[in-house]
Amino acid sequence: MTAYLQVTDLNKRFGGLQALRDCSFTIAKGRITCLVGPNGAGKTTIFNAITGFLAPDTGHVAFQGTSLDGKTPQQVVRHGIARTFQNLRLFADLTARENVLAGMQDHVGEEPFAAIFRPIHTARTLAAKRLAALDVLAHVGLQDRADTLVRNLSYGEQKLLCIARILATGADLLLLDEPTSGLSGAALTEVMALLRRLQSEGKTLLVVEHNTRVVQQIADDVLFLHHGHLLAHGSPAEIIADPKLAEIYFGGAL
Amino acid sequence: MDFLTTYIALAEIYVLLGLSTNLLVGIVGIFSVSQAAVFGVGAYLTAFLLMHSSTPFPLAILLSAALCILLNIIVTLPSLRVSGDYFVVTSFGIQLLATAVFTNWTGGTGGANGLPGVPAPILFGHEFIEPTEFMLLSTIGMALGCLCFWLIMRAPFGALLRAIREDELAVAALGKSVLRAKVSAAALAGAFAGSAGGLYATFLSFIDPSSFDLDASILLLTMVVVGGARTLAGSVIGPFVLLALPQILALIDIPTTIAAAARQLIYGLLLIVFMLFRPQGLLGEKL
Amino acid sequence: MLWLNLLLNGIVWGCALGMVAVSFSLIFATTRFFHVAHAAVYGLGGYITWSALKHGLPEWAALVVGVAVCAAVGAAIQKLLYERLDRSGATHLVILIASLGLSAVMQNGVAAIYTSNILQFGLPWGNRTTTIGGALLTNTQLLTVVFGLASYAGAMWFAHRTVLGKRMRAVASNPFLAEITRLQPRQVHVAVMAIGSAMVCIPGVLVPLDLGLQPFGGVPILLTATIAVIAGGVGSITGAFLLAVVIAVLQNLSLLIMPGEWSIGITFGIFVIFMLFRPRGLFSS
Amino acid sequence: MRQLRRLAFFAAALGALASLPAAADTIKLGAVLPLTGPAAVVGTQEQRGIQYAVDEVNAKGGIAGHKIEVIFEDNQAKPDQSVLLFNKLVDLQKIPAIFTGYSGPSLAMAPLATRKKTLLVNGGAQADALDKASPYLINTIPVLAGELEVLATYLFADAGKKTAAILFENNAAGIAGRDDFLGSFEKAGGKIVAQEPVPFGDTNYRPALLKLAAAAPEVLFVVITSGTPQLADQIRQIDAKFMVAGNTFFSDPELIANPNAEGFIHTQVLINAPEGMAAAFKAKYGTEFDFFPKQYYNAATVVMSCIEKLLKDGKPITGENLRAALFEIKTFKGLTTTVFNTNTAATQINMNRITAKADTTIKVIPPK
Repeated sequence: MTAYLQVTDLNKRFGGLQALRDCSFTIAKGRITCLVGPNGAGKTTIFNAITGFLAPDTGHVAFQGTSLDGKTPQQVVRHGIARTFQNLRLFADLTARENVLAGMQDHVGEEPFAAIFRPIHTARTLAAKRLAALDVLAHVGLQDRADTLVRNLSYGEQKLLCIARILATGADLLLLDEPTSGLSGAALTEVMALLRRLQSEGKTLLVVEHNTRVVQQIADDVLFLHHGHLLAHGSPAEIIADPKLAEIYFGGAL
Repeated sequence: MDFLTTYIALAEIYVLLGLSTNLLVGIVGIFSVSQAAVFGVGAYLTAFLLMHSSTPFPLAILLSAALCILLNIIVTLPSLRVSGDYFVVTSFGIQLLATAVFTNWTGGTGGANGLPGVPAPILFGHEFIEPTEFMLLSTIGMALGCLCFWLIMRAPFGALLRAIREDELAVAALGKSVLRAKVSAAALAGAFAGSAGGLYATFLSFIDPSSFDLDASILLLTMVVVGGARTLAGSVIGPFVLLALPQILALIDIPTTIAAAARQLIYGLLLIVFMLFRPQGLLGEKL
Repeated sequence: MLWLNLLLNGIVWGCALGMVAVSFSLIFATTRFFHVAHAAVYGLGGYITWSALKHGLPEWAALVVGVAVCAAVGAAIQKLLYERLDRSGATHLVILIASLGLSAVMQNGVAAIYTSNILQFGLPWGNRTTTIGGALLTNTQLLTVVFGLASYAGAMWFAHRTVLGKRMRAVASNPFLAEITRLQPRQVHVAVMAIGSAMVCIPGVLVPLDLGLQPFGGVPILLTATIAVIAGGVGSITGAFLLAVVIAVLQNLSLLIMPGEWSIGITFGIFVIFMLFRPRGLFSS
Repeated sequence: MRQLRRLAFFAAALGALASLPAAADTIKLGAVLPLTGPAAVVGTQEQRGIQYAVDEVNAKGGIAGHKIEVIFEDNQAKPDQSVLLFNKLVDLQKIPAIFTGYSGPSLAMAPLATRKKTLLVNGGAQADALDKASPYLINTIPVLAGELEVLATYLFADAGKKTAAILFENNAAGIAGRDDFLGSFEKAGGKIVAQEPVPFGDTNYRPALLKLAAAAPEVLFVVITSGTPQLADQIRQIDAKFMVAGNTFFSDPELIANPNAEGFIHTQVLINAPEGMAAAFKAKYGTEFDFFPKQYYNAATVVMSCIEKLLKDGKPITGENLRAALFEIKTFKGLTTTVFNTNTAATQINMNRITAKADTTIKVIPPK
């Protein structure tokens, strides 16, 4: 049986820095996989390589048996993979609802021809999509903030909106870059509950996560990355129990 | 009142150009200083077709718009590779190149002499020669332009363009083609500029390179900024205000020999004060 | 020896252009404002120096007066206009329009006072010629080369050897970091505007000494200089100066193979294509 | 609501223009000239010429008791502004005659002049296209063709020059000059060995001069509107072996006073200021009574003579009547004798040589 997402022998070099070195792993459908490792381990580089933002020097990425090599970011989204960014990259001058709408695919009137020559059809479908966007927002608990400008949302709300925005793309595999960083208390619990809920709805999640408590609570599998190389692959308990990995993980920081 | 109608007709043509500039600079964030060059190509093509062939006026306008769509896509494409300040100056190079062609390609543009005797528009057998009649055409042109602008801005395309201005990478991550959207916007801006060019040439009946130089491009930017970037209302009010301003300044009584320079000086002062106290323009969003 | 004459002529003109480019480069790299009123400061320098001469000052003193006035005007523009705009969060487009307004004020002010006629300095020594490598160069042209090279060397020394110059480069490379450290970018901006404006006064005097004073004469020169600054790579003084010379030499030598009306167009055409292949300029970091 | 109020403000301001009171006995004329921007170097000189002529007449009590007022409008040499300003003057002020300069703006206004029967008076631009642009466009200065025919014939036949090079300003005036000279000189039997343009307003002629000198012409023909003293300096610098010939633009006091212009020859559309007039002009404006102010002084005199005739005949002062009066009077004796057989004046043309900082006439060609 082919793996849901298969990453094989990725290598990427930036000048003198080997960002990824023979990096291989697979991800199983319907599971939450956490990608951990110290800063600069290459976690975001892997995201960039999978989603087409970065061409690896060598290596392959395949999704549900289809090769993603050489695909552009927008083609990758069409295949059903969407990502968030560590620094959010929300559209700050748009409302929450408009951000979600921007994530939705196959809009009528997303090019000038239909917008100008089929205005009524455009307006009708847009009205429907606006309602659908409200549903997506409700899914992450932001339905009351739909028409608020993003710049006026709290940080926690912005984090939730990032997830809502990629949910709107309809992707099945969600790549979340540090969805809980900078959150605490209720906001943190809320995001963790959301991730669980998404899993129960059939989504597969690959999450870059620093917080070991979060990893323990949500991860089914853990990938441990160091210097661009996959050091270990296992359950959260196994990874955390390994003293060598703990040394690498906390060694630099302490 | 030919003065008033001439003023309105000219302002309406500039509204079309304002929409073109606003779409690129205000909405998508492509800082182009070569819109007057595209405008010029539209004007010269219409003039050429009407003077040297039996092309009917509406077809000439359409052909000008079509050529300018193509041209504007080409001159905007560097923005995909060259970013920020570097693109501004590249676009500036394009403008100077265009001026050189307008001034020296005597066979096509009449060169520095310009092209006199561009025929007035004929539509349904009627010649629109008096400013009052022509104003009808330019009003229709402006109304169509505004309608298009309004329709795209309320459609998902408008939202996409605004999103691109904020973060191209995030747009790509959501499965949208930034290239396609930018090319579409450039095409639309080209169509506005091209048809404005056609109207301009037939209205004045004389064109020369001085209407399509760097000054003209900068005037368009000024119109957009003073009117208000990013909004339809801003693109409409900007040209009307800036074309009226010299006429209003002419009311100030100054000794004759320095009057013109003094009025230009006041114009400059007004721009400065305006930018200090109302940088978002009369009817605009903050840029 | 047409080509040699054209080459020398190009180098001389390139030095004049280079001074404008280097001065604009200092300002642009640090502030990132499209300070189009720089052309008006250039013009002002010439007219002030001309006035000082007509009031009986010796040449060197008149130039000192011009340079001092330009420096003061430059600092004032930064302090009173750009800094205020920047504080209110104005975009570069808004600053550009304000700068255009300022140009209109300064150039038309000059035109109202001095008329639009072409004024001559009328210094006989300026037109005396010396033979160099088979070509005749005037004293003004020789002086332009000397001042051009000195300005370039001075700018390099300033940027790399002085404390203020180092602060300037730090502000240029990372304005945000400069803000939170103690580099005080706003002070640096004022200083750089004063220095750049003082510097542009020199070609502002030398070029009109040769070619006559015109209120709007600075605009075409600044346009070409801006292209040199960008094509050279923002922040690179060497790039700005070198490209200015290259552009001037190319425009001159192009006459060997084509009629002069196309030389400007071809130069800008080459520039546009060049930018597509090196989108961040020649000497980009 | 605020938008409406703003619009209302502008409408009111524009409306206010219409209702400016006019003194009952004042006759208003218009002028649409480039008064700011790069072209102002010529436009403001033209303005001073008109103003000087009008002030002179008004100081003597006006024309039959009527003061003359000229409303100057600044078109920055742009055609669209010219059309707008033309309509403004004709519509709001009922102006019967408008002075214009520069061929582009004049050509842009010409069709309007025909439709509105408003006299357009051009005293400076000499492009051939102006000759037949409109029955209402009157050129008080001959188009270049006639003048340059005189020059070309003189150079070939009298001065014995067989090869020539051309340095021209890259605008309508310069291009017309090049074409006319080229035609006439080759017709006379000479050969044009090189031609180079310079951008308007650019006084760095060196690259073009170097290239032209390399073609080793016997004579260099120059047609540039301003910056001739700088040209003389730069020609001297390259140690040129050729003769330098120009058209009437060489009648610039600053050029004539320049020692480097020694030996330049040029045609001159004859125009002479009486003793003291040039000095009075300079005292008033601080600038020389140059070629362009003289031409526009003359143009203003022509128009005012027509007004005088209409007043005497008791006819209303309209563009149509002014035009009729012009052809009735036909010969005007202002600063020079100006004859109108067609829309374009014929005047005496002199061949001059600049020697010892003075302009000396070497040949006289009377008006046709």
